[in-house]
Amino acid sequence: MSEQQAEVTTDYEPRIVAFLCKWCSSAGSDLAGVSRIQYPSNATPITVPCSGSVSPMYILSALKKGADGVLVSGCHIGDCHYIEGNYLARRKIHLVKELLGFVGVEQDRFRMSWVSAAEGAKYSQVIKDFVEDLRPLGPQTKLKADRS
Amino acid sequence: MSDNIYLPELARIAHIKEEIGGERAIKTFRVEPVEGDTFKHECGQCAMLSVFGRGEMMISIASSPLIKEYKQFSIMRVGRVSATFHELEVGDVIGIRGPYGNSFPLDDWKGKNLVFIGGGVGLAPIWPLITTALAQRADFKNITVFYGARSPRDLMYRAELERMRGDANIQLSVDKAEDGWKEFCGFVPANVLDKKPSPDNTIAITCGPPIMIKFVIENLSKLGFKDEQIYTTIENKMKCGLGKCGRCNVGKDYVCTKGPVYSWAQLKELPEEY
Amino acid sequence: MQKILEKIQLDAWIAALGEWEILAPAMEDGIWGYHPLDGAVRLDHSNTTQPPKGLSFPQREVFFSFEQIKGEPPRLTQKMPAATRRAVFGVRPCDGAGAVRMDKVFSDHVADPYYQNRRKNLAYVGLACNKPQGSNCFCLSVGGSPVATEGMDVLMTDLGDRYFVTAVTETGKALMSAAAKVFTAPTAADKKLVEKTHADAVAQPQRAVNDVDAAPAKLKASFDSPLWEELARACIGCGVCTFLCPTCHCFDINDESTGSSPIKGNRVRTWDNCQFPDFTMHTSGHNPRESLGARLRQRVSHKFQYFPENFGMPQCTGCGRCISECSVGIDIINTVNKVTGHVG
Amino acid sequence: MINIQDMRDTARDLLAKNEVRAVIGYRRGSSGMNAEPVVITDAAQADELVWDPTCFHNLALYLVEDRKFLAHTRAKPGLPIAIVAKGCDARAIVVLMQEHYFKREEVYIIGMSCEGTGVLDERKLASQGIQASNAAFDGDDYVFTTAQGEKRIAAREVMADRCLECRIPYPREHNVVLGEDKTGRVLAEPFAALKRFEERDAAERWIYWERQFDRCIRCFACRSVCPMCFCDECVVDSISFPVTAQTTAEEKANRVRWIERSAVRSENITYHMTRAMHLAGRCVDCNECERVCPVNIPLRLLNNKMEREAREQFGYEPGASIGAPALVASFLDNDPEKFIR
Amino acid sequence: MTKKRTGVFVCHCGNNIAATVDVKKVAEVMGTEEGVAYSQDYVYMCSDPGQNAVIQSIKDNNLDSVVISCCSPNLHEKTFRDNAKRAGLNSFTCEIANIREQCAWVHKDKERATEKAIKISRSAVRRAGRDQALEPIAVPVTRKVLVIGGGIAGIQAALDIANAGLQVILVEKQATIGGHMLQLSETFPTLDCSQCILSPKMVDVSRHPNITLLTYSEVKEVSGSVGNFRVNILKKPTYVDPELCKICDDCANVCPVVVPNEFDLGLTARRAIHIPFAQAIPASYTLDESACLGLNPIRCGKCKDVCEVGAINYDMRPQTLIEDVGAIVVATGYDLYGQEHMNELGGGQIDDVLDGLQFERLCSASGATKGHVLRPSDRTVPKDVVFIQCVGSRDPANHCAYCSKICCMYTAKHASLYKHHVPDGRAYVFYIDIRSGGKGYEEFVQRIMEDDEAIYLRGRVSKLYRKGGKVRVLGTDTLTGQNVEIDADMVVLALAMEPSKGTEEIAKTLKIGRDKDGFLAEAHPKLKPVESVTAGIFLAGCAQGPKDIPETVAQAGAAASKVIGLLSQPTLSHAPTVARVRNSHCTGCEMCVSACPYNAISLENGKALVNEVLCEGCGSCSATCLRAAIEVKNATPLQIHEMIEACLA
Ligand SMILES: Cc1cc2nc3c(=O)[nH]c(=O)nc-3n(C[C@H](O)[C@H](O)[C@H](O)COP(=O)(O)OP(=O)(O)OC[C@H]3O[C@@H](n4cnc5c(N)ncnc54)[C@H](O)[C@@H]3O)c2cc1C
Ligand SMILES: Cc1cc2nc3c(=O)[nH]c(=O)nc-3n(C[C@H](O)[C@H](O)[C@H](O)COP(=O)(O)OP(=O)(O)OC[C@H]3O[C@@H](n4cnc5c(N)ncnc54)[C@H](O)[C@@H]3O)c2cc1C
Ligand code: SF4
Ligand code: SF4
Ligand code: SF4
Ligand code: SF4
Ligand code: SF4
Ligand code: SF4
Repeated sequence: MSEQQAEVTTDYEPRIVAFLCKWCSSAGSDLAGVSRIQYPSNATPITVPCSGSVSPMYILSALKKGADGVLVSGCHIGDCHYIEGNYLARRKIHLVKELLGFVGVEQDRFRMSWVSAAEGAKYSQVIKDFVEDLRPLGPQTKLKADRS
Repeated sequence: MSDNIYLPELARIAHIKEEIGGERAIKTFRVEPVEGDTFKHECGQCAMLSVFGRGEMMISIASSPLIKEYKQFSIMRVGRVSATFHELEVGDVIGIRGPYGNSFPLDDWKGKNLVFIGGGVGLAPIWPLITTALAQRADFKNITVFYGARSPRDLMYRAELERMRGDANIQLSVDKAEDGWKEFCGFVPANVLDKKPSPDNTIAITCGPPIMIKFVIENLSKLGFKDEQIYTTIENKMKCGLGKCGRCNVGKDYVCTKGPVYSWAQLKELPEEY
Repeated sequence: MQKILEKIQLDAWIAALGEWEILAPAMEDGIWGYHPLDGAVRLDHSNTTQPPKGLSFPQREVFFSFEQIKGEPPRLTQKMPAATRRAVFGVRPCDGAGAVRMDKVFSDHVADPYYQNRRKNLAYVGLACNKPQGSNCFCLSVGGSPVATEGMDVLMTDLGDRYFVTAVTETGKALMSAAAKVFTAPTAADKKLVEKTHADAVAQPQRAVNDVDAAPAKLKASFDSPLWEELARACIGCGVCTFLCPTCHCFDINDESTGSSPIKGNRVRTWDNCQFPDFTMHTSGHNPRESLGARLRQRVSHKFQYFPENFGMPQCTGCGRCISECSVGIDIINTVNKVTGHVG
Repeated sequence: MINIQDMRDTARDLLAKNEVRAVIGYRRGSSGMNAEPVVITDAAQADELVWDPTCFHNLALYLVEDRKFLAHTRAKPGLPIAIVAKGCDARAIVVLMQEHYFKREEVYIIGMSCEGTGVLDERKLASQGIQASNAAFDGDDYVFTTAQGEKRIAAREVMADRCLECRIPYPREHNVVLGEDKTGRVLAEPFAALKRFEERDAAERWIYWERQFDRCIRCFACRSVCPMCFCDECVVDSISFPVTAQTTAEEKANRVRWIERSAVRSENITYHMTRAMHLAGRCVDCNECERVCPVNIPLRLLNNKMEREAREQFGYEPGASIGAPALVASFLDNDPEKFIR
Repeated sequence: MTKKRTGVFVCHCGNNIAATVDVKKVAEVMGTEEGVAYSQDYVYMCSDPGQNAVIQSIKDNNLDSVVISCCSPNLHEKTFRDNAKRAGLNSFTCEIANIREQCAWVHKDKERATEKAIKISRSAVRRAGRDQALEPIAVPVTRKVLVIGGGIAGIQAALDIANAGLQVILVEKQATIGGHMLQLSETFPTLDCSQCILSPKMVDVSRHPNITLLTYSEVKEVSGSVGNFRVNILKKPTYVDPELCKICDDCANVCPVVVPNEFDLGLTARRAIHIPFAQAIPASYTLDESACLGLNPIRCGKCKDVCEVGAINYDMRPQTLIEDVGAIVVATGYDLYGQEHMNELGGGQIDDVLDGLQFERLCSASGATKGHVLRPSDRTVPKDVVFIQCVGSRDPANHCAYCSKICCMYTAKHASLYKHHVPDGRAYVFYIDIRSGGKGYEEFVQRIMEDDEAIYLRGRVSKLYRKGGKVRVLGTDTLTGQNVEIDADMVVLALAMEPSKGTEEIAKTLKIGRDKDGFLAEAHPKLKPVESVTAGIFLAGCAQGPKDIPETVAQAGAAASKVIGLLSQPTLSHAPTVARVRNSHCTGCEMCVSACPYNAISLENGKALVNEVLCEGCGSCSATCLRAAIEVKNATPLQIHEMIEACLA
């Protein structure tokens, strides 16, 4: 049904939960701030120690609570503050993404990026792109819990 | 009260008293209806309390039916809902539905000696009975209260018990003594055996951890108490309180409706699934 | 009221039941179930995987919703099920008997408003079993019958090209009266045929629980039997047997809510079952029915001892679902027979 | 072909010589044609054991049950326990050992080679309209006893899909093994159903899964039957919460409620997604979960999806080696990352 | 227990936040949030009055936790946590909601920015609500230091640390310490003799009472963490007892095996038993096992026979030493980018095309030609020598992307050295730019150009190949736009520096990161240039990036002072946000054990056990555990779960 809804809800603003690792991506988003690079306000960041600490449960949980998109962002491979946390994340998140896509949840609702502390501009671009890619998909209703 | 048996009344916490601290803390809550009068209850009955968003739990009503203004509950902090209760403050509003279960046949016991034996938070379910009996002191003969806990710090209703001393024979005990402890040191069943209450024209009411109850009953039997003279309550997991959800089921009884009060004679007839 | 309905008239009858939502058996993804009618009714189903109990006792029932704004008393909004009248076609006699048992539970002591509200709007149009629906049917041995009217509003019997239709309750009469034209009066031959069909149905071989009447006493005597653990050894403690049972009614009540302010949510009833390991586990960790054996004993004893003690009838209607659907072959007939067989 | 007597003799010997404390195997069930799991402790019971196309149960589950029982009673295992295991069952046992659920020496594996004839898919048999009271292996066929007499069907016609696709129908890990190693005898292309399913587009896939997930009644049979689902408390709910003397009120009060008990789509899908994730690299495709589901939810598709990802993207084979690290607890430097921005 | 009395303090940050976020509204909405007992906004929360207000409110309202909605936690988390502590709270129950960098500064729409600020703050309230009071973990330290690599960087660091009174273990994989500096002839810009300034330091190392020197050794395994590392060192056998060896050269004289001498970069030969060079430290011969005929008196045994003091022992075996140290300095240096990569420049096949180090050996008095510049092919004095800069550097498409930094300088030095040796020779230098930042460096280059008349040609060499006895060099002079063709007698390539061989392995062993070029990564490019990403491990010298000797020495000194500072404390404080196991859930599957990058988890009685000192709190374990049996304190799944909810409410 979400396809139809997308057409009617023109002023739809996707809601994104962004899990940012503390050392790179969160710092990268700080740099975007310091550099005053503007980007849409759709993503609410949650700082986690490392992208490797993002359990698949977090992602499912965010979608269940109604997130239209979920971003996991960490340090570039080789730069992980915790050495190999992002390697573990990469594998786990690959699986989650594949699985969600498999059951027909739009894969574009879920994104992973490597953003270093020096990549403020990249962070803002990731968010911009994500928001743009989410817009045509409309609100996420597939996994969203109905609490009525 | 609404017809909907699952819909709780709202009640406001009027008073909170911290009985015991530590890992298994106990707090006593007084709750008053937000509007109008609340339900009437009898000694031994319980009520389903809820914190909205966290769930419900079954708790014995620890105040005497003679008190109309509020109901009292002593709650041990053990899990999801009870822990939430321990975080509440005076003025917070909770849900309450009840009363559930049967009650102690106190009226039938008039003219008899009463021996109460409680351990830990198990004093709460028999507390209304003790206070009601004392309020009608003349109707009963000797009233003895055995009560024990792990240490002096773990004894609940301490001040109230002290105040009762004139009217009742209060026998306190602790598992492990500390400096200044003058009363019995040892487990509750041992204290009972030590003080040897007489079974003549006496009813014994016990409540506490299952293992304590087991030994109390054993010792009472040794002292000559008959199965019909011993009363206790059993607490099985309950969800509805209405004899439907199936959890508290022991044999053909749904404890929430047929119990929680049983004489030992009745209990012996049930399968041991409590 | 006894009538004849030509099979081709079945749709006409249903068409006349405009105020009713009609549910009928349909095969979806390889399993039979009751679904809102979509097209023509064909009552050629074997028994459904799930009994119709979910229609009166749904897997999820919202009792009320709450909203708690900080500093204000919570606001509760009761959620009663909508009063749509629903007629279920093709209900088998064992499931009719199941409804009778559910009715007892949800009206005994105090009436359950949610159940009652759904139930009073529900009509069962049953279909007699001319032959057992599966190899594990045993309704006869538990006081039922493949042609029983217990729990039904209407019972139909398949007579080849016609149904012999009997109204059992007032609701049933009303259902039939709504389309009086489509029914005809039965002839003497029809009556004879239906009698014969019923007699044949009852004569069909079935599996059987031995001496159901003696079961309560025997089970009571066998409470401590080591057989329970032995028989439960393969049980995996899943919920299939009870979730599919037409009479199992245990449930859980939980709050489903948001954690943030304002706290909003629902108090919800969901199915639960005595075979789950934590069903009776106290918060302390003490579990009165810890082992699989104790849990199997509870399920079987509830059906063949406790329920009979309370309501004078077994809580098993012989539909055989728990046997056929159990993945490891736990067999209630075998269990009762084995356990009771050991006491004189 | 395996001589059933060999299996019985093995079991009898082990028990008689006091080498094991019990044997987990199959016996005739009391209803219908299916075998049922049994745990025998007496050599005299060995003759109860059967081996036929209805031995589909993954008995590794009972090793888990046994371990839980021992933990509960605080008993020392003492002698090892023996288990009759097919190829997939043996792989499940390997995964359990990978995860230190028990040690190799605590289990005596009586391996059963499927010899390429696998086990039966009851639904396929039912769709052929056959109602049987007994099933037996015979060469490449199954022989059924029906009311109309004996019926012989080529095994591959009614064999479980997973058996048709099985690459190693042989228990590599074993103490003894019966039957020939027919590894390489793959009767159908692996992941065939998955491949077919993936040809649908995302919208179609969702329509399909939505209907499946809506149907789940959360009886949890799929979880209960899975030997890999051995956790005392499943993260997705509070069923069987392992309360011990050490469990604090804090822990009990602060359980995360990832999903609610209501069997509604959002909760069901979260349950199944989580379960699929948790089985990635652990599921050995015994397909018990799908078999036991009373409402026919095609769980194998989900598990196969994860299995194929693990194999093709990470070169990971579940249940291949006791010493291997878990799929999600390890990585390769060149794991795919094209999806990352 | 959840915190019931959280205070929320929303900062205007002057107009920085207030311009785009309606701070009053944020504070107001937070006031209606469950668990919030107090909320206010203030113009500058971090100012003295602001901080005092926080302290006062904590006391007045009996708050049990605080959330400050302000700038990035990187700026003021510490400030506010200290503040909370001063007010009597545990500092870990103070959380920062970043509504400046992550919100006010990057959005314009006030309404939507306010909405987002509310979500961020609310989510912080939920986190704070379940924050545990934590105390930093005190870790006793081992006052001993491991220095890996005995180049000038390692030597300098070892000496500085040892002089401060700490014990040092210096591990060098070669048979002698000294590193590349030992191979240099003279050093720019002062042109003093490399060995003359290095040798005394090497001797100091060997004699220092606080330094244990382990040459011919490698670090195999490192476990533990800052303050308490445990290292596993493999000491390879030299088959010669350094205590007994008199460095008489008798053994080498009888050794029948001749192999290229790596110290002279193959320009000379040595025997299987050899000393890298005369002043090697330790002063002892080494038997090269791979070249020796068999370590067996039956096969050969000549050296053993001839050694009068009996220093040679064929039965020496590799030794594994286990040492506990409190800190580690990594100074594993560099190697030159291989000539073989430079196909267009001969690919290492032309014997008169040398790399910079080979040229150093040619110029060195102790080198192949005893300091005479002779070309390798025919030992004649080259008259036309072409020096090519930036070989392999600054070429992201084909080779190394970075600038090797020192080649401009050493090429100038080479041109100069050549001109001093062969005054009538012609030195051509192909360059792209001249980068001569450094004290006296620019002057040095100018001097070479002007006084020594080196011919500097701006441009690249496109090709060189052998042409008769010469090497033909084809290039362009981009200044004139002319093609240049030189028939050179010798060509010297200023090859890029790359991390020394084995850097990848050592980085893995130490669990420290590398940068995109493979050099060891510093924790922060500006503020932590000598720290690695792993606490307690420091970097010095070219292992971290190309640099010259003065810079190397400076960094080594800096690393030493960091180490000394670190180990001057009796205990170290370790962040308490470490993993904790919920025992009743743990099944002992060991998934967390393999996931943990720090080997911080072991299994005890079938349950995971976290070594809190080793745990860095990354949470990899927690995301891997299927049973949610392990979680990082104050970043628990329950907290994240509630934060997610708060973000979406
Ligand atoms: C008749 C009777 C009288 C009693 N009187 C007293 C008394 O006077 N004082 C006293 O202290 N105790 C008393 N008790 C015991 C008391 O009922 C229990 O201690 C209480 O129910 C514990 O509830 P809890 O929520 O704290 O524990 P929990 O075990 O944490 O939770 C209880 C319920 O919450 C739900 N729940 C919790 N977590 C989850 C989850 N993750 N997912 C789904 N559901 C969840 C479950 O449905 C569970 O049944 C009495 C019990 C009975 C039966
Ligand atoms: C051709 C050339 C000319 C130069 N001329 C000058 C000059 O004139 N002036 C100037 O200032 N700079 C000059 N330099 C730069 C100078 O060589 C370096 O700055 C300096 O040598 C760096 O020292 P280091 O200790 O970091 O590295 P290195 O000298 O490379 O020392 C590293 C040491 O670590 C050892 N090692 C490596 N890995 C391990 C391991 N895993 N375990 C144990 N030991 C290990 C190596 O064996 C080596 O001994 C020149 C460089 C080149 C290439
Ligand atoms: S009897 Fe069968 S269906 Fe019932 S719980 Fe046990 S295994 Fe499941
Ligand atoms: S048990 Fe079988 S025969 Fe009996 S009513 Fe049910 S389906 Fe029909
Ligand atoms: S998928 Fe099937 S077996 Fe699993 S819980 Fe749902 S209905 Fe039960
Ligand atoms: S997930 Fe299903 S197929 Fe896989 S191991 Fe578990 S039961 Fe077997
Ligand atoms: S991953 Fe989880 S269950 Fe396994 S050992 Fe670690 S904490 Fe225990
Ligand atoms: S948080 Fe877990 S994985 Fe990370 S260092 Fe600590 S124990 Fe290891």
